[in-house]
Amino acid sequence: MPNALEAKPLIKPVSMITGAAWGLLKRPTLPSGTNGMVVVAAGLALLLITVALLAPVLAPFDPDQQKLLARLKPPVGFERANLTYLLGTDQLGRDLLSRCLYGLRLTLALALLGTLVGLVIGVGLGLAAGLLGGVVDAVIMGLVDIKLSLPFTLVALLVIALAGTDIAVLIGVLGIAYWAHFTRLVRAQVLSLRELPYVEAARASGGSGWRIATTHMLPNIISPILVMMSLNFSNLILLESSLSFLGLGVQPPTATLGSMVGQGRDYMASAPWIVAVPALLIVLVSLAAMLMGDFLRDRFDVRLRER
Amino acid sequence: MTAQSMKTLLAAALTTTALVSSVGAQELKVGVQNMAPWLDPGRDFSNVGSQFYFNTFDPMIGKDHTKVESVWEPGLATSWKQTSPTAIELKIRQGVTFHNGDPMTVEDVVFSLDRIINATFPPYTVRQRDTLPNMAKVEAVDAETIRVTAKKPEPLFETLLNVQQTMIVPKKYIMGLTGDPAVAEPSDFEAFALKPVGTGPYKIVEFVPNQKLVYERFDRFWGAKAPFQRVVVQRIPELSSRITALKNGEADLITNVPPDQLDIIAGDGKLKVEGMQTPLFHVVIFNTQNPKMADKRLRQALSYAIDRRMLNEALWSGKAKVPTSHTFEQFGALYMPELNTFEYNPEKAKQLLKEAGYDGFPIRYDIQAAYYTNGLLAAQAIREMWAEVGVKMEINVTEQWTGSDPTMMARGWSNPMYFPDPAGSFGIMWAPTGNSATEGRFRPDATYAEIWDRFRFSTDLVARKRAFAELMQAIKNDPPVLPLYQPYESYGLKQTISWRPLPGHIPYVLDFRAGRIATASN
Amino acid sequence: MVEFLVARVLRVVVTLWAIISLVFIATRLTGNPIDFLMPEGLDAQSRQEMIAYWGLDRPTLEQYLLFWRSLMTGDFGLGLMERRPVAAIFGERLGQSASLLLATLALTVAVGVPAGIAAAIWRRSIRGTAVLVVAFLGYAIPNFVLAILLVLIFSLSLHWLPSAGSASLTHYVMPTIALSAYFVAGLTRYTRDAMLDVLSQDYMRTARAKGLSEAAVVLRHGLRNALIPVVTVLGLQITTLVSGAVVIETVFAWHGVGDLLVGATLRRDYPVLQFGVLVVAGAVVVVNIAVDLAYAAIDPRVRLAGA
Amino acid sequence: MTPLLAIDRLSVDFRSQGRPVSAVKNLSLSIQPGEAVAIVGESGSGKSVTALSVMRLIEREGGIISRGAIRLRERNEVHDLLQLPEAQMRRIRGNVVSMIFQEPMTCLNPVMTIGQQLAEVLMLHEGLARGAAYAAAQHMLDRVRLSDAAGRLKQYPHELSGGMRQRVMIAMALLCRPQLLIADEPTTALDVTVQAQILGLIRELQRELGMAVLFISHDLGVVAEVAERVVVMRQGESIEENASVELYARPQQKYTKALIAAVPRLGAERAPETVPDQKPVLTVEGLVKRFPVRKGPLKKLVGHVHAVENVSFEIRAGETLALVGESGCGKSTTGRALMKLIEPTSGSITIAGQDVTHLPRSAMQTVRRNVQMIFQDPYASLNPRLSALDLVTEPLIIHEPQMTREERRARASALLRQVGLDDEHLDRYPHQFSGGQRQRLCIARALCLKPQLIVADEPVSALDVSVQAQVLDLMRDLQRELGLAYLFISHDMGVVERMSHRVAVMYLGQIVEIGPAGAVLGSPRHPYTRRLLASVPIPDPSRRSRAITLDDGELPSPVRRLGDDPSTPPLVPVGPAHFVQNSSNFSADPYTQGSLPQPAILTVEQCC
Repeated sequence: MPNALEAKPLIKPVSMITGAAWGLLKRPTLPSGTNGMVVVAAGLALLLITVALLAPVLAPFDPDQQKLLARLKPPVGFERANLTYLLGTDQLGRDLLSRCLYGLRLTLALALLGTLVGLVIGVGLGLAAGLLGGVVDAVIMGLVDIKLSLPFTLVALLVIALAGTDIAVLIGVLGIAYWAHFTRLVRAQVLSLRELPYVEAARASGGSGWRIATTHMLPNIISPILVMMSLNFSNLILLESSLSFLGLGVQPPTATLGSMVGQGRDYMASAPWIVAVPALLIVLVSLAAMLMGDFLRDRFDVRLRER
Repeated sequence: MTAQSMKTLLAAALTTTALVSSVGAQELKVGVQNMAPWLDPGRDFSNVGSQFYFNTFDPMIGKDHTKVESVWEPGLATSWKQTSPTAIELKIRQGVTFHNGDPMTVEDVVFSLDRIINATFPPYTVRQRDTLPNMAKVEAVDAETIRVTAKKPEPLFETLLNVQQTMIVPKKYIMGLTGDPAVAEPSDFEAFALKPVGTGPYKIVEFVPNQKLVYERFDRFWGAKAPFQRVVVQRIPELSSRITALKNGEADLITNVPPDQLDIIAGDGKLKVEGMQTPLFHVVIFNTQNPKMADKRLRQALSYAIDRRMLNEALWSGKAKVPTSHTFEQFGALYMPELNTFEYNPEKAKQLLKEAGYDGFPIRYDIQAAYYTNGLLAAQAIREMWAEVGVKMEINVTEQWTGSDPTMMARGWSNPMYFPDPAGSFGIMWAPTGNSATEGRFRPDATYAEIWDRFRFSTDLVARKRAFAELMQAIKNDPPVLPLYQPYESYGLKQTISWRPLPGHIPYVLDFRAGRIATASN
Repeated sequence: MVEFLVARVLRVVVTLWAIISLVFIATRLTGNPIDFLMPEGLDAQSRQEMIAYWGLDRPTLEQYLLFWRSLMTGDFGLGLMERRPVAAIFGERLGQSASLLLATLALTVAVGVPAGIAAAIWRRSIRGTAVLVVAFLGYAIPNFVLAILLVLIFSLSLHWLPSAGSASLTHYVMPTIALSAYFVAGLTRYTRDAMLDVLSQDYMRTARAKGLSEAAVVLRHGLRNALIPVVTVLGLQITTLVSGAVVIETVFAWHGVGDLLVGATLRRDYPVLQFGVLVVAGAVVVVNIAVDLAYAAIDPRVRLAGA
Repeated sequence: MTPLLAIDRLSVDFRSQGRPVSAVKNLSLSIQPGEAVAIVGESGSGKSVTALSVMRLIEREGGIISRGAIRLRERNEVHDLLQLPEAQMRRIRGNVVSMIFQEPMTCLNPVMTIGQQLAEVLMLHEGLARGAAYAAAQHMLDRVRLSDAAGRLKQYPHELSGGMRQRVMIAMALLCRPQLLIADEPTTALDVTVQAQILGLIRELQRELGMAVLFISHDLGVVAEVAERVVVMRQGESIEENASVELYARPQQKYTKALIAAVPRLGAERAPETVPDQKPVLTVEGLVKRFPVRKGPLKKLVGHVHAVENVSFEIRAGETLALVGESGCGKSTTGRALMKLIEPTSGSITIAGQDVTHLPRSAMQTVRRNVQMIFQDPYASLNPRLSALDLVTEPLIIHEPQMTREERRARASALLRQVGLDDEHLDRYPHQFSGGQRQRLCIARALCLKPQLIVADEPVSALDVSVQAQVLDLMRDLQRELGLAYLFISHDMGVVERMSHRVAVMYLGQIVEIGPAGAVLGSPRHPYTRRLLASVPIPDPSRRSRAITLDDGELPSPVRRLGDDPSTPPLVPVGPAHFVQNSSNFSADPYTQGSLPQPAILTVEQCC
């Protein structure tokens, strides 16, 4: 009969992986009472993704198509509104609803791909540092030091200056924004997992380094990685908008939520709807991402599932 | 935080009791989009710096800036007379004092002009080439007279002795700034640009590069005393913040208000908007030497495809001016709106494209993100207009000057009027020795050069007019440039302040001299 | 302690060297400053003369060696744009940036830590969820949107606060809030999780078993333990803070380093950029050492070892 | 006489997935002033819940006191603690009733000095000023016989050993001279010699101060040492209560009998007979393992942790050699070195006739078939993400990759049956097993390749006594069936006695005594062995009167300066196959000179 006290040892392996890294992963934890919130977030995430995928179907107009004489029309319900444009038009007379839909789509894609790039680089280096140790570890951690001492804005500026403002470059830029976080996380996890009896048991059984890394380590750091991915995802959404603020985001006229907000910010007083809807979408997306990360962790963490 | 900055902070906290202070007649607060990195009228050519020089420096020959056309007035020269087609003699004003207390002498004047005309300091050399290439030397005739000699006959002596680049600076002060006080070293000029001293009605008491400029009334100014005891110019780059600063009383006057925002200011009973079609063209330039852009029919088509009236309606609420040719009203007799160099004709554009065999390759259009008001918006609108005739444009937002980049295809740019003559606007940019030609994106032929010489150095006005018309025809035929419009430059200010931009100035000048600005008595 | 510092400084020197070299090379690959500093264009000959005047016509390697030589003598060169010693340029702005960052840090800690504690203590109630949701929102809004929103509300509409500049303490209010929002959110989450971790520790039960009041238990016994991970996180936020400051400085016309650095990068103002990177990386290093010292001060188990 | 504490029909529930689960059911219990009462039970029996209910701390852990009363007499007043407002309750905690806990390592606040943590209590309850509180605290530390009390006040918990910390905990609990001390498994986490010290201390202080003690333990042996009356709890209920002498002599309930039977009784059970001579499966010669201690930015080598120092022994097929000693003595390091989980510094290891000392990793594959390992913590030694099937057959995946999944499944099901589990367990994950079952899984995994030798590192120390017995029985059965040899690493003398043919006692990295189990445990020759055996609690209250004459000393540190290598006196025979190290090395303290502080741990690990 499990009671709370007896259940305690179940958490032991978790607390053994304490260390600051694990602490960090636990950060986005929500109180158990907020399960409802997570459900809402999951629904929201699903809705946003669906809407984004269906953008070409849902959007009434080409997102880049201008109607210069119908500039700055407010959304339906306001004075001067034009019923053709449900959410109004922007500074070039483009349909905001269509731009929001396509912008959401591209933003999600950028953040996702950026996250994946960061993930691949970060996890790879983290595993290498943690498993190989020695000089490799020193060099990788040196790179991490460098990365963490440079303000990212500067790095982004330089990379864009070097490689141009292609979408692919932008994804790369977003990708290198947080690789070091993954690296540190994975390395710390590997180092603490390495001491765990079951890893030791696998070594005692003669398991190769590769097998230990893939079978015993990776699956056990997936949940922290997932949580960090979700955090990362929402950070990238914000980062993309910051880059747009500095004029470094995606090239006009292509719409992303960030570029819509960044380029529309001058109109916040005179035509606030230009910024309001994409800004709201940014908030929703990043909120949903953070909450989803939490949800995913609970979902995938075998240890936590039945508690 | 250092103890010092802590102290400053506390002091600031104690002194700021009222957040929203009223306009004291003694102080004017100005919010600008950009502040200059240094201030030296002689080497400056930028839209940012030109805002600030007129309050602090004087040229030899003055001008009535309320008039559109050039009406010369005595400046630091009380009188002048052209002694030959290549020489002019000027009597310098007596009793003029620099802000540092030194009297202005003929030495200073010669030094000021000579530092440009016979420049050794590279930043001055640049200006010598684009503004004063025809000047040969400057010398003191006696203690009150100087003589300027030109290489070829010079029809524009007055104009050139009025430009910002020939404003008078103190010789002794500059030479004494660094190193040997008897020699003008480059470091002297660099130091001067951070601690500028002139003869104008306002002296600069504080200058924080890229951030802040404080003028104070100069009581020993030779002319009418400045209306304000203090003028504080503060950089507020973000538009929303700049407008807010005005509405919030943190600024009495703000610059660079795009047309879309005018209603917000005009709708406030305490505020108003002033503006003017500024003598500057936003232009599209082409790299005629890029193999892809070599066919002049392609460039003609791109020019015909842009509906500039539409751009004006949409982006400038119709307030900007769509030109027919590369010409400004300020040119006076040389203003030639009758030339029909640039026009909108999409059908013709399509036809030309067909003739040129345009195969749909994308045209890269370089543009800075925020340097030109509405620049990025215009680029996107032009993209649509080109698309209408079947041309694909890729916008490339970059802070880099790509004018000398062989891969450049098209680019947004501006052609300001540096001085009121076609030579001071079109000429600076498109002369056979101008930067467009030397940077290699514009290759005028010998005929063009010959027409140019006729235009530039004829002392006969009619000959100059005719030559300019020929130049425009050449441009129309093989276009390297397309003026979009003269932007309507707007300023937001308090109702209580009477000030407006004057047509006689070059673009962006903030003229706070006596008679040009006043506060209502409240 | 001395050993710790020596080891740290050694590592720092290597890191800084790598960073500066990277920046040096990257900037020189991305175009000539002349093309960024003279947007109005130049005739070809003048262009060459200006390049020569700025010393940029010399071979890159020579420039690189020269740069290090002058660095050794404490000469950091002249900014290309402002034409004055970069040390002076930074001297003018460092105080401004530092005071804004300190204010932000202070506000972040002053709000984030109590909010985190509250969220931990109220983890099962709606109040705790509310604290977290507010924190999440601060996290999810792009900071320039928040900044402009603040300006529009508190300056434009209410006329309560000045919108631009840094002349008085009231000028600090909005930039500090706008810059803090993201970090408060982060810190709240970190503190909450650290506190939750601490709340379940055995020594907290011991403290209660002594008869201590709940406040004494949480604040005296819990807080200091919870601060350990929190301090680490704060240290890591410092570069992010500099990046975030760029945007905030622009909106509030703040004469700070962030604005300078972005400008210098955009214009390829090498000397300013190089010095700036050095300053920021140096600051990061100093902060990290400070964090380690604080860490050691908070946690007696930590011994500063040469690492 | 009114009891000091009367628990009256107490019921405590926990909410698990929305359903209430009772942890304590209808428990009644009383304690007279000055009386020592013990609650005994295995994990989950509700004993700790009861203790925390008395302190009214159980609500914080999620418990709900659903029924009953807990009456505490304070002078002439009787409070029902369950009705008392929190403020009143706080006055009682640490003052009238105080409590010490199982884990002295984690129960002290790591960032406060000992002095702060002690003085705090006095300042709170007695209103003492700082100075006075510190003086009183120092006095109390003297009282619990902690050396250098004045210096300790300024130290932090991590600077003290486990035993010292438990002394601090006791001092803290006794500062206000409570009427009742609740001791919840106070010695479970301690080494046996330290346990004996602490038990002695509690007994002595109880007598001196005349306080009542509620002693909570899973270990009937420990309980026998302190309690006058024993309550046996099972699944939240009290099933038997009696004076301890009576209870041990004549247990009424079957469960109580089983519990008593499960306790190893040193000397009571005959060691298993020696097995006929076989070829040695494992031979260890002069094994040395040293860990470098480095300091400074250049990581200068300044000394070594002498974890294993010149250890030699052999194990024959079908034989169990126990490696006993206290924490830090090098027994686990020896085991890990044999497995080549760490590289030995010197010496030689021969497994099944093959010298593996310097075998490269790749060549270890075949050797590993012959030797497998079982770890202490069955919770941590199973990858939580693999099913029982994958866990048990993991060695097969490594060593016989050609095997199909069906074959592995068949093998796994056979293995599970062999260790007493069913096929239905195959697809379960570790968290769905109990501790004992998990250890069975670990054993199944170790058996998978049919090894000749299993290194079992504290295989039962994390398990309840009753489960311990089952696992030990299983291991012995398997040994008989399969002719396995065990290297059985343990600190628990009772378990060792039950399992092993031969015993090797380790102290500071060296084997100080080795020989047949009966001889070593029955007539120990080395003073350390004697001390170890004397410390083992005896589950017979009638024999409690024996004086524990242990000093309060601490184990010396195995860290030594560079060049200051310890001497390893040879083992001399004292009986048939019974060898002992010259004990002069032990009595003299060779470490005062060469001792270094603990290696500076690489701290300030940067995290993201």
